[in-house]
Amino acid sequence: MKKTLVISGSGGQGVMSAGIIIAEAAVDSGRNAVYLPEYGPQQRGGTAKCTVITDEEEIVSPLASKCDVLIALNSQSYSKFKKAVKPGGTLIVNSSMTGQTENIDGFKIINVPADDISSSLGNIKVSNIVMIGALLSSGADIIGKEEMTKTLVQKFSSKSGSADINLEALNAGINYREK
Amino acid sequence: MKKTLVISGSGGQGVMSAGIIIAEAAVDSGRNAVYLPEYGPQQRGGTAKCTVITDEEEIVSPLASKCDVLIALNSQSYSKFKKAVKPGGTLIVNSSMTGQTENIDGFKIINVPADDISSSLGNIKVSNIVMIGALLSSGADIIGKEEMTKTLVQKFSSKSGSADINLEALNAGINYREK
Amino acid sequence: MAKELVNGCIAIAESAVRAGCRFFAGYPITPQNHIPEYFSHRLPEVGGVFVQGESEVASINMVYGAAAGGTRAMTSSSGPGISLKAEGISYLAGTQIPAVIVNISRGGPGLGSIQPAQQDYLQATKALGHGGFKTIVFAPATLQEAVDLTYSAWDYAERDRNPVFILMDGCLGNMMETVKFPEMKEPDRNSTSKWNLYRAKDVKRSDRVLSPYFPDAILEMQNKSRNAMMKRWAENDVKVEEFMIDDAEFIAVAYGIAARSAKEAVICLRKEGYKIGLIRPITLNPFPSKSFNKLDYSKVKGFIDTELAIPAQMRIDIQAEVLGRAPIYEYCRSGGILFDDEAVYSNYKKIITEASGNGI
Amino acid sequence: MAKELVNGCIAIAESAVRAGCRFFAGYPITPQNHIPEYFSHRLPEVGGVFVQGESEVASINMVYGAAAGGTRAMTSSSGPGISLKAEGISYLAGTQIPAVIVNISRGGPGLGSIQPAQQDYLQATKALGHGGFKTIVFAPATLQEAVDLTYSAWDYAERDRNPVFILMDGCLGNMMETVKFPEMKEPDRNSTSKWNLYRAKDVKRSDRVLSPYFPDAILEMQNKSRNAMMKRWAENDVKVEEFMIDDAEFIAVAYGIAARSAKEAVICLRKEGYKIGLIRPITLNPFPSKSFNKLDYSKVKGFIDTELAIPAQMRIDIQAEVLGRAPIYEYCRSGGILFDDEAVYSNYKKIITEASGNGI
Amino acid sequence: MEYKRPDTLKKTPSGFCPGCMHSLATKLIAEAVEEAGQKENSVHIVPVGCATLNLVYWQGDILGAAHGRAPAVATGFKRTNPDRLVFTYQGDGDLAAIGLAEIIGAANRGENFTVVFFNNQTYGMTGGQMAPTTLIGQKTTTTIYGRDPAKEGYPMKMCELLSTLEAPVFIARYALNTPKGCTDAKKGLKKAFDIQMGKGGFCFIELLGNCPTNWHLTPLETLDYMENNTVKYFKPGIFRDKYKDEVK
Amino acid sequence: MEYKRPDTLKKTPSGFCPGCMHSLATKLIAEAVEEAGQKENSVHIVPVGCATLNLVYWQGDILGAAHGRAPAVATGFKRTNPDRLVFTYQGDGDLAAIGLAEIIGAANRGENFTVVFFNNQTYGMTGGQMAPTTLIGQKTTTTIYGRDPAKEGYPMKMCELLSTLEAPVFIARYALNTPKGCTDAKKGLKKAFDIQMGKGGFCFIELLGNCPTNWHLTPLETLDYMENNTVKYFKPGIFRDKYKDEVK
Amino acid sequence: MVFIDSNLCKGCMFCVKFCPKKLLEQGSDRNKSGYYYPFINNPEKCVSCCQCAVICPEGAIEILKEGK
Amino acid sequence: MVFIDSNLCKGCMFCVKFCPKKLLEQGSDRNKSGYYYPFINNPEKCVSCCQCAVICPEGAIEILKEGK
Ligand SMILES: Cc1ncc(C[n+]2csc(CCOP(=O)(O)OP(=O)(O)O)c2C)c(N)n1
Ligand SMILES: Cc1ncc(C[n+]2csc(CCOP(=O)(O)OP(=O)(O)O)c2C)c(N)n1
Ligand code: SF4
Ligand code: SF4
Ligand code: SF4
Ligand code: SF4
Ligand code: SF4
Ligand code: SF4
Ligand SMILES: [Mg+2]
Ligand SMILES: [Mg+2]
Repeated sequence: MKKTLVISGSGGQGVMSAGIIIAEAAVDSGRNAVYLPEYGPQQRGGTAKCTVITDEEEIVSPLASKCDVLIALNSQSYSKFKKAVKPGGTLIVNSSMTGQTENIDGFKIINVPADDISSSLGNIKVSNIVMIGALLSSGADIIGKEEMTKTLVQKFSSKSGSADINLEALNAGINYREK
Repeated sequence: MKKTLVISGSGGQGVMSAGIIIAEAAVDSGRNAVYLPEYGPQQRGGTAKCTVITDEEEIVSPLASKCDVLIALNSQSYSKFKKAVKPGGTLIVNSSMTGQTENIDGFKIINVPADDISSSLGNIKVSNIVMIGALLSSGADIIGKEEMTKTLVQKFSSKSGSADINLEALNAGINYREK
Repeated sequence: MAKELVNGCIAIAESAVRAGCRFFAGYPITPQNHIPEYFSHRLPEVGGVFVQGESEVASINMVYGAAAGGTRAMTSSSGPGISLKAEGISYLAGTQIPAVIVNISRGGPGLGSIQPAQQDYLQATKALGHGGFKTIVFAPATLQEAVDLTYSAWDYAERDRNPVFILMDGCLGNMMETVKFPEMKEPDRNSTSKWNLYRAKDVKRSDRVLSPYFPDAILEMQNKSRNAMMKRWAENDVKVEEFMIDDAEFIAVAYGIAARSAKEAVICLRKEGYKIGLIRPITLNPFPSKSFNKLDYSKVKGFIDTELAIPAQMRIDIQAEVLGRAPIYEYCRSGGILFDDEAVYSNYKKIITEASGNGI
Repeated sequence: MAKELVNGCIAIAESAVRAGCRFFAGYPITPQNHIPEYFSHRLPEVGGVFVQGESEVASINMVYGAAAGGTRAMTSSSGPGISLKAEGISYLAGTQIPAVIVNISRGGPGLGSIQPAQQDYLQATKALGHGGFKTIVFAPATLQEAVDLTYSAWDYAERDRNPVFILMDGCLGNMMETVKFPEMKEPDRNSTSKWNLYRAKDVKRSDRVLSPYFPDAILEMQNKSRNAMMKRWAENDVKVEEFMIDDAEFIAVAYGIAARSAKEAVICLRKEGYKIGLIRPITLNPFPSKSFNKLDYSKVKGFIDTELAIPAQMRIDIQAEVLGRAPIYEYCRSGGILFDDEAVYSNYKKIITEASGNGI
Repeated sequence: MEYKRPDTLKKTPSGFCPGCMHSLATKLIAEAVEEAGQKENSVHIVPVGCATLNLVYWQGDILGAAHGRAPAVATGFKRTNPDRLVFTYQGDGDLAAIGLAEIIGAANRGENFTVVFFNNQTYGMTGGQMAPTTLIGQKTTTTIYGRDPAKEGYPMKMCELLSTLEAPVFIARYALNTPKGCTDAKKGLKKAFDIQMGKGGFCFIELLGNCPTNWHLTPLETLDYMENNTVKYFKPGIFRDKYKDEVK
Repeated sequence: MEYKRPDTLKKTPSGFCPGCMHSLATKLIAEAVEEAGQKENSVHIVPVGCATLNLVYWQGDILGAAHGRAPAVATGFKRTNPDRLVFTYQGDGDLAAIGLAEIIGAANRGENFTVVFFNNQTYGMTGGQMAPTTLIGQKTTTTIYGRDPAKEGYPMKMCELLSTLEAPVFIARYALNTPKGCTDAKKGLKKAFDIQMGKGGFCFIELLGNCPTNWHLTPLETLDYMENNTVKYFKPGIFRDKYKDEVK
Repeated sequence: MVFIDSNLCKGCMFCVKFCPKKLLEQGSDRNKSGYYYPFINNPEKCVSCCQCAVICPEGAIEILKEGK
Repeated sequence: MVFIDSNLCKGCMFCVKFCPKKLLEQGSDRNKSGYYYPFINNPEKCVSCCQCAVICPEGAIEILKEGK
């Protein structure tokens, strides 16, 4: 089934690389995927956003109006894109940046203190991977845990050591349960 | 009546300036005139050509196919453009360059040793004016003697002295009779 | 004022001066050299500025700078040089700075030839540069028309805050013909003071931003307003000569120098009883739609697109107006070869005879 | 070979390398930077040459030089940079040197925006530069198509001794999608040795002249042969996707990224019973005339020109094919704003409903 | 001593990245414009590059030029507005690559405006490609193994190049990686503006800057990098000073 | 001594005007190409200018470039044909105005081809407008009262300008108004070609020439004019000679 | 007196590096844009040398005479 | 031996000017293109210095050893 994911945050939070990894994982596991970045004139600051669409079928258009899942890495992105989530969709929020977000009727909202988790792992730059972990256990049927893990291992196996922190971050995200 | 004159020679023989003077004289005397130069990539060498059209009426097109009169300042131009003269038209030829040209049935051919005449006046550069003189007395109804003289006087009156040689050249051309 | 015998380049340049043009930047290229040469001594006489740019690219951008300050400014070139100005012209449109650009056109593509041709019609009317803007395009056929159109060009440009383009071939650009010049207008930068960067002595500060860059939503809005502007052009600004088209069965369509040969041919053929007329777009953009749409297509047997361009370029515009209601024939030369009146006449005759013979 | 997830720029660049492209010169500009960046390290790996030109003008002329030697060569840019290449592209056409030029397009005119748009359709199809030449213009809608079209581009270019242009917007240029790359072709300069300046070791001398300048009569001949070439394109080289047009009453016309939204909308509307189809030109030039001419106009109630361009640009081509046999509607966005599928769908629906309501 | 933020900047954060010396350069220009008493009279001509972001940061008349063409735009503007203080503020890609002809043309004509050249050794706005001024061995997205002089030539020294021309009256280079460099730079800018409004003549001020984002260094790291690399190759100094004793 | 007309010229009159040193320069290049043993191996890249006329005069591989872009065209060609002898032959309008960015770009990259620069201080082909190298006070069709440095700046000295760059290996200027100047020029050309086919590197040879037609002087008068004016401002000499002791 | 407009700051820490008195220090609060801005310790030790203000790219620091 | 290919000549007279022996002189005949070309007086006085040939723009002059 066609599934649409939007990831957003500020420049430097790893929005784009998160999107690419997810698209890669989908492709590695035999599905079609489109990754669609948005870009602006400023290299830093402002809002970074990308869309990932996965489907078993051919993906006709990558210009989806609404998404099934939103991963918001900061407050601005959350408020900017929450309207773009389809009714019944999932919003995964970096609560380290937004604080605990309120429930919205008809949506599934998952708060993940990704920055806190990643900092505790020793590298705030893997917040994006923590969020991917949260996506895997969110019930949103975008990407499977094994698929993702395989791709991550493959991707980071060359750079010695870094597989560990990325995998750790992924698992931390998977295993995080809102209190 | 619409009259078309073609002047041709090699670069440096004063083809263009002769054309402009004739057009100016026509305009000075109240007619319409178009002067149409042709140009090429080389600054010297090759054939220079221009067309002058005069008419009492508005001149609709300046792209006449045939001319009433051809003034040819050298052999190449003569052979290149003689075909462009209308039946019954006039060909005025610089015989200093071409030698005496043969008669062609149905055309009026006037041989004028313009270079010899102008040299004898002390400046070979006024050959073009000599040819204009010949045009005036050729019977071709393009421009009147007085009109031409007036324009020439006006044009060269500023540069002291040169009115003389130009006028002399004009008169020499007017008065030249083939032997 | 008396009529003067001038060449086409000078007709344009002097008329520009009289229209209040006080800045010209350009780069030599045949067959338009008389334009910069004339401006180089004429502009200082009237307090204006002539700069010989280091290139066409520099020149169009100098014009952009001068025009941004509200000065009526112009540049001119031919073929290759017009291509080099493409980005700059697009910037004039994008930043909404009015200026006038002249193309004295020659054979192409590439270096092509330096003799006259009309190979730049599509460039002039469809895409002077990137980004989908257009300009009003004037195509004079006589030097008097060149004078008059040039004289009015900045009025249109400033009204629209959009460049105006004059497309004239090297034949008109270098031939001499009599013209009557209009009166000298005094430059008035205050008339565009709503947006320009010129500051009269009494204004203290303005903090004006003339930006070529826009956030997407604003750019879309501007694109829409450009669209609306083009619709207004089509409504209000069409200039066309319609010659004997009322009862015409065949209609020549031609502009610029080509139209003069075409008209001569029409006159001759009319004398022989052929029902032929001429539509001569004076504005190539906006194209004279109405002239085509008011025709009685039960009578019209064909159009003859007559261009100094191969392949024919105006054809697509004719086609989009004629909409299949009559066939479109072509008589074209190019490469720097000019028409000759007789050939146009005899080709028209041939087209008419064959078309009529075929019972069309 | 396995499918790979790549972005549009790399799809084109890698495919070019496999097609035997061994020279690239370019200058940075968003949104096509991945193309030069990729070539900069990829070309040396295969014995090719990457040069970062000092400008777009220099880059296109470097390509001209490399291609004159028979090397498959490419450049790419966007909006302003394409305008700056106008003269050089015209020279490629004039001197008859095959090369490939890519435009990853963005909003305009002027600096415009750096977000995706389709504002360069008329420039690409009507006038990439002065002189009335045209090129084949490919407009891929998927990255696989980008790969395939790029791979074939030089075959067309060399066949015709004419540049080939690829027009793809910044959305396709930067999104990632899976593609299957074709096999690596070995460059073969001998295949173009009839005209190129490359000299194999055994050839002693050639005295080849590759000139952009021509005397008028020869230039006219060349213009005629370019005309004939374009007619051959129209006959043989059209690529088009026709989607559900057989019984369609409404036909969306769209290319590139816009066509993907359009197709999505067509699929949705078909599910609801609307008789709508899509014509997607893959070659914008030659335009797919036959797709329009084979339609049964007693059934067709309208076309919907769907572009990321304001004003609509492809419209004139549609108009010249439809010839008034059905109305042409428009749904366009621009400035860097992309379509969203739902909006396309609902606008189509609205257009259909209103048009049908009006009894058209 | 006192220090006040110049009014000629809007009171909002600039659009530049953290630690980017574009902000710093812009601020110094603003200060020099104000000290020269030209706050209301200045016209800022921005190029295409990160400097374009000044269109929304600078408070005053401002005109956006096409990439590389600011000196041509300034020529057109200044020649028709000789009483205004006109300056361009251009990046190294803009001025030393695509705009080479325009900068040399304007300098050679001795146009009476000021060019401020921000040299950060990369194409910042487009994501860090090699610039004409990129140092030997410096890695960029189009020289991933480092700039190789055998293929890409040498970093261009614009002050040195322009100093071979007759017309320019003041040519100087400053480095912005220390407060002292900034203070000197401001003096140079002020002098250039004074010359423009007084004796007249073409002035060229090069400011050595950074691009933390595309150098992939923190702002603080760029300071050391500049000290150890940039400033060693591009030597700060005054290359031409025609009015040395007349305009301070 | 013997002197034979080089085969690399067609045995027809050139397209240049009487007394134009374009013919002379072309002849000297032909001789140098032949002496360097590169008759069959050379590729001549012509600009737009009167030099374009060489397209029908030169006997050998020849490629016409757009106005000012010959160095870019040569870059593309030479990089993909490193074994060929490649040279451009450009006029002063072509090289020092519209083509400034391309000549500096190529010189700065140290491209391994040779640029021959024909400096006749005017735009010959377009009818005698001011060129970047037009002398102060010289009358042209766009400076009818003479070039005024206050408005048009100073004649550009390209050898001097390019000598500030690191990469070029040989830069020299010769005047063609005497047999001696011609002989020296030919030696310089030969040396440049030898460098190109040997050690490699960017060589730049400026040839001072005339334009009798647009100077409105007879051919003989141009010789004196050059001696008294051109050669005084543009000093012949060798500006860079990296392989001084290695390549003669 | 050193005034730091925290909302203009982008956390580059140039000011911290160049204060000859080492009075400035990165804080742990973020401003509106998310940057950690500096604060001054012992402001009375400030000699108003303006080094911090001069080098601040954003013009976020002003040094004013007391009482202004 | 001095050979002048008169049809290549354009009459600039550079050769005349630079012959150290003053052997060359403008003739009064025109060639095919209409130019007056030079001729040599007293060819036996020629010292084969090649000055005339070197400066001839058109390559119209060749100096060959006797008997060639
Ligand atoms: C004609 C053109 N070419 C390319 C670009 C893309 N572009 C935008 S900014 C830039 C260069 C930026 O580098 P630089 O001038 O050094 O400025 P910086 O961002 O480093 O300050 C380029 C190439 C453009 N906008 N227009
Ligand atoms: C882009 C472009 N601009 C202008 C021209 C017109 N043009 C032809 S030759 C030339 C200049 C000739 O001057 P120069 O380079 O000095 O050569 P010369 O004829 O003096 O040898 C110019 C401007 C052109 N062909 N293309
Ligand atoms: S990309 Fe570089 S130059 Fe541009 S604002 Fe960021 S740090 Fe500054
Ligand atoms: S115009 Fe001048 S440069 Fe050109 S061929 Fe004639 S004399 Fe030589
Ligand atoms: S003014 Fe000087 S002493 Fe005071 S905080 Fe700033 S740098 Fe430190
Ligand atoms: S220098 Fe300015 S921007 Fe940088 S940390 Fe200090 S106050 Fe903030
Ligand atoms: S070779 Fe020398 S001596 Fe003989 S004719 Fe020529 S210049 Fe005179
Ligand atoms: S130098 Fe050559 S061209 Fe000139 S006159 Fe002598 S032979 Fe003729
Ligand atoms: Mg930079
Ligand atoms: Mg010249």
